[in-house]
Amino acid sequence: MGKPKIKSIPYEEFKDNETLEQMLDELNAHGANVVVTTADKLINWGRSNSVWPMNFGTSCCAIELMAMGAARFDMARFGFEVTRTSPRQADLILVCGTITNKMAPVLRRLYDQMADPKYVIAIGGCTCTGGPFTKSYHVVKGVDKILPVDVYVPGCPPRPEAFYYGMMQLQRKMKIENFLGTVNRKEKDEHKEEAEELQKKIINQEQEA
Amino acid sequence: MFDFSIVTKWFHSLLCGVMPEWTAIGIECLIVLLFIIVLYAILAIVLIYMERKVCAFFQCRIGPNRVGKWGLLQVFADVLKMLTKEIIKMRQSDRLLHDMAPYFVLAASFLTFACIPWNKGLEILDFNVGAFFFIAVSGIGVVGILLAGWASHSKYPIIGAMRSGAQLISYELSIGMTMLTVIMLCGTMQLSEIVQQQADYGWNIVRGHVPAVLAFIIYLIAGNAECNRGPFDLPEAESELTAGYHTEYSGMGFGFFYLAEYLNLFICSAMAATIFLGGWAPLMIPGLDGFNAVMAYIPGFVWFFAKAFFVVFLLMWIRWTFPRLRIDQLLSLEWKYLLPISMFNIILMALVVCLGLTL
Amino acid sequence: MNNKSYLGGIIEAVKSLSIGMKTSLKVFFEKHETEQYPENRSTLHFSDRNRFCLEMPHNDKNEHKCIACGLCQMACPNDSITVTSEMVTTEDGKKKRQLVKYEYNIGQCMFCNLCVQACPHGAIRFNQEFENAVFDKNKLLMQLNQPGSKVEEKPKPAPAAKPAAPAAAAPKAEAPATTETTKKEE
Amino acid sequence: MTLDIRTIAPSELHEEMLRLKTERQMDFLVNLVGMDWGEEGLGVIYMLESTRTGETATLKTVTADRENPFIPTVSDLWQIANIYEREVYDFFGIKFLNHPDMRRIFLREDWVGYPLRKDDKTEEENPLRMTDEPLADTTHEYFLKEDGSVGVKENTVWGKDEYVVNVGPQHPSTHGVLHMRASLDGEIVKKVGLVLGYIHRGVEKISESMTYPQLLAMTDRLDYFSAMQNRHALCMCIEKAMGLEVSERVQYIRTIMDELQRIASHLIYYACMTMDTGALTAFFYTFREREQLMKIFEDNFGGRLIMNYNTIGGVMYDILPSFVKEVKEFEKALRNRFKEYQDIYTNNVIAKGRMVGVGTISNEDAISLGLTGPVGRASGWKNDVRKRHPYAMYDKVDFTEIVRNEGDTNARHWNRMDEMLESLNIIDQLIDNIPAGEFQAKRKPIIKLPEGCFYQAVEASRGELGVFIESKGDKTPYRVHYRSSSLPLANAMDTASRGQKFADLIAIGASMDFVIPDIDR
Repeated sequence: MGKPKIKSIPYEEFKDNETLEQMLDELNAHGANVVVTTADKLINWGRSNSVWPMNFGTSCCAIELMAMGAARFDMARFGFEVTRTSPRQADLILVCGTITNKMAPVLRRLYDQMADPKYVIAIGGCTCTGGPFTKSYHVVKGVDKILPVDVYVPGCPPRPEAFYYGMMQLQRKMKIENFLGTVNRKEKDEHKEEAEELQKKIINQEQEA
Repeated sequence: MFDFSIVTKWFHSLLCGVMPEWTAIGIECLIVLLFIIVLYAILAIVLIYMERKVCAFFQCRIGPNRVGKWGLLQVFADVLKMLTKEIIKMRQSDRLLHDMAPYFVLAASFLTFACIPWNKGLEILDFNVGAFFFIAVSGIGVVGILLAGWASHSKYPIIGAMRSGAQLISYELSIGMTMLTVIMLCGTMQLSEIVQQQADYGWNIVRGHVPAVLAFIIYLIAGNAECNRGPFDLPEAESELTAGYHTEYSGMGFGFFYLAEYLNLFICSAMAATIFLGGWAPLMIPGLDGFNAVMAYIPGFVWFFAKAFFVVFLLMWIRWTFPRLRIDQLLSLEWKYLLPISMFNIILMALVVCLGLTL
Repeated sequence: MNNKSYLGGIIEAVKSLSIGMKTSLKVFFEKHETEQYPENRSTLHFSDRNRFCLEMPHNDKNEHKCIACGLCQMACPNDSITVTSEMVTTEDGKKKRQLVKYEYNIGQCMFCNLCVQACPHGAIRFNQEFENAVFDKNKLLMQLNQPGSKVEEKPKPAPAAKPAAPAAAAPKAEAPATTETTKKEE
Repeated sequence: MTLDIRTIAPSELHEEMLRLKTERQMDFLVNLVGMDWGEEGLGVIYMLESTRTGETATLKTVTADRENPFIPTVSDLWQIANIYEREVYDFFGIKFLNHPDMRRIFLREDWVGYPLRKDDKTEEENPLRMTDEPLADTTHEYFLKEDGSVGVKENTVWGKDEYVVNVGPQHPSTHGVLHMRASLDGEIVKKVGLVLGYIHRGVEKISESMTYPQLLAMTDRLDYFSAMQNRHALCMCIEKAMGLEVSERVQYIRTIMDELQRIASHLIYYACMTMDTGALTAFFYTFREREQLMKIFEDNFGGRLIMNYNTIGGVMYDILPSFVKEVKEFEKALRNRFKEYQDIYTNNVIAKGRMVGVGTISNEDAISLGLTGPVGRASGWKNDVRKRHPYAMYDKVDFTEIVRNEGDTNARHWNRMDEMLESLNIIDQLIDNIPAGEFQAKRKPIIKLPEGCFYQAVEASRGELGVFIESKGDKTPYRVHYRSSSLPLANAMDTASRGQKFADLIAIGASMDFVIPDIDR
């Protein structure tokens, strides 16, 4: 898998290429079959160009997401406009807005309900680090505490252009992944075991009842 | 007008010459199947692309333009993605019914696909109760939707499914009534014959004037409702029921519903084109012989697709203009307005036909 | 609809629906106002009041204006600025505070402009660089002073060394705009 | 300028409140603030107003018992007190006697402690819990037994055989993370219950540790559609307490900004309303004009949604020379487009069918529920703060208060539409004569408010937004409370949508136009 290309922005002008190259090295560590790589490229092309975001937003950033869908910025140009309201059909969850302690399990559940491959973009200060509400008793300080985040988009709220930039960063990341290749997609969710344990517990409780 | 039955008959006799008839028919069936599947896929992709562009233009945007030239490859990317997406299996759903539901919906649209006359002599199923068959098989779709809602074991899908049950069963009546109006005018239920008559005597919408226009409008409304498209998208009702009956479907399961929605849209428009706008019959204006000759030169299937896509655009225009109806508005529209009017329309058509007032 | 006749209701409804369809068709043929972001990168311009990322301007001698007084850190409502400083003795024997590291967490910043207003020397400002999305959370923590940079030496020490009021700092930056506006309205 | 507060013992509270309501016609409970005065005990401040005479009264009651603080409820006198008292219970642990529903409302039901108490160790006792939130179907009611002791009885909220649909916390039409539990009978809504707090960010608690200039940053993020007005309220409250005069230029600019913000908010309202009723195209129409406004905001204030514009004693930047021209252009564009909005949606027969006669709220209910803003005015209640307690330039401009009497969704919708035009009228009167002057008054670098309680309300896009500050003379406030304009609106969902269809629940919710972070704070 080579360096990912994005229309209209040269590779060098993107931020944080170091992390991307590091990921690329990890994935390509064992080498890959030519046929498989070609097939992977096709699949990755499909996936990266058909990112259907989930209709999720908790506060201010969600309004910018709406503005992004509207005529001036038009996310349909990228094929992102098919916002799904059901998590089952979405590929991407744009965490727009503060996640509070009460919302955290709900968000986690939404994420668990999504079908693989799924991605998370943390939009805005609140989801990156807690943002304006870092001192609060009821705010999750960084959504990476509960979800595996792929891209961080800082801003309060970020401009719609910054949203696109984040989405294109994600596309770049999607373009280097392996679907059929030797090394499969990195097991990126560090909270997975926790969630599975919880699920088992719930199943047990249900069976007892 | 070129008659495709010459080609099909020649092909049939060619096959029969080298093999027994039953194998020939078998091979022909396979070819037809392939033809339907390919056409199905192409149409779905074209329609989805068209919907996204048209809707963008209605909303003063420009729509997909970054994947391929003018975004032409957008839908291919979507299909690829959906094919490689995980299919979620839910613990508490009724697995068998849940997995079967999308195929019911697909089957319904496949079957209705079969009875559309694409060109003169080019239809897959052509029998004397074609219109009847069309109504009958299009009713299978509602079973799929009901099953999807029921088997999902979830609250929103079940509300969506129940709504769709009420809606489809009601609007089927109007569809039947309006088709009956046309059948009355043509005196036949055979779809190829209906089109042939239109080629000979002028399009039904002109020939049947007032009652035919009324029937056409009612058919469009009811057909739109049959396709579950806005403003009749109550079973999906994004803002109320998240995604309605297919809330719990992921990957290709959802993909099938998505495809079927667009195919149903096409079938609805194709049927409107067939029975009202003359199917493959070219536009003929009496008196303008030169113009008519040029029109007749254009192949029939081009006419057919042009008319069908015109109706598709009309339906998209409606969809992207109106707010969604509420369930009681929906039912009162059918039972208080469309049904009585179409009944009255049948009587009117009967009078028109009996008194020889057709154009 | 009780006070209207059956037919009247239908006519009314058809009328309103056709007006709606006419309106939407009109818009269908209107010009689209879409800004195509990555394609228009070269022409994209924001007013300099936009606040997307804090920066510390350095001159060509790799010097900045920060004296590490820490007022910005104190003004920040949610601790997204950390100023690390050390005391050094200058050649003429005076003790002086010197900036070691100016850390700014863009992921935490709420772009309220209090730090810029609090700065008595205009050492920091917001820029219009909005492309800040990264893969790694640690990359959100930026060091604003360039490696090896030092404080700009002024020929004379500024008379207003004590921190000015935040309010006083603002007009300085916006002075040209103010005068223009007033002139125009007179 | 501090508030004149009368203290009443808890035992006499209910009687006195009843007297005020019946004799002095104090039928509008403006605000109810829970307080923790440390040594003195826990208490509540009530702010009342009469809709007939315009009289106001502020009362407070204190109980010294920190373990089991009991105060009699006033929720039988004002419906809105029901939810306010639950909020106070949630944050301070004050139990209200005879209140029918003493459940937590913002925090999880398994939350330990009461976060807004000064001695609470919230962070330690409440780690991030990833288990599903327990939602009880029953609730407690505390009542006074004849012997003077307090008894508890259990009330059922959700019966066993009810078909309860959870609308939210993640649902496309709740405009955020509101959680409504709707009990359905087929398509008919029987009852709606609210579970709030999914975006409770603890703004009031954070504010207590912030200096006054820092405090300003929080208000923009409460009701982000009224960012200007919110900050205006807070700035005015602080200025009032400090005795700081702002120049006329600032007053003009602030008034114009407030009205522009109101237009932007109502444009979004229209977009949301159409989206919720399924008219997706109309959604894009108002966003088009809003983007034009956003361009003005971007250029002048450096922010689209959150502007951080008002400051104590002025505004952050002076307006740009091009401002006047751009606003006029926008005004022209909006007036041209206005008919288009009505053509495609409002006058449409389907939309009318979904709005007329749906979700009716009577005048008495509106007052009792404290529904200010366009919603209250749709029920015939003249509650515009701009008229009741004029501030900034509002007493010098000529504008009409839009009032309708039907109280249904249609009236609420049209109220907002007309208010946009009225806002344009206000801007018309001001835009050409902005006087020259300072855009930032001189003030000390460190701001300290004198001791006392201060309250300032503004007419935000969704109704009365009030800022209550209690100061002990420090550079940080002792207690900040925002009278949310959206909380009463969300609370009215039950009243408005009972007996309506499920689809109406969504339309009514859209017509209320609440903003969730403003509810939860």
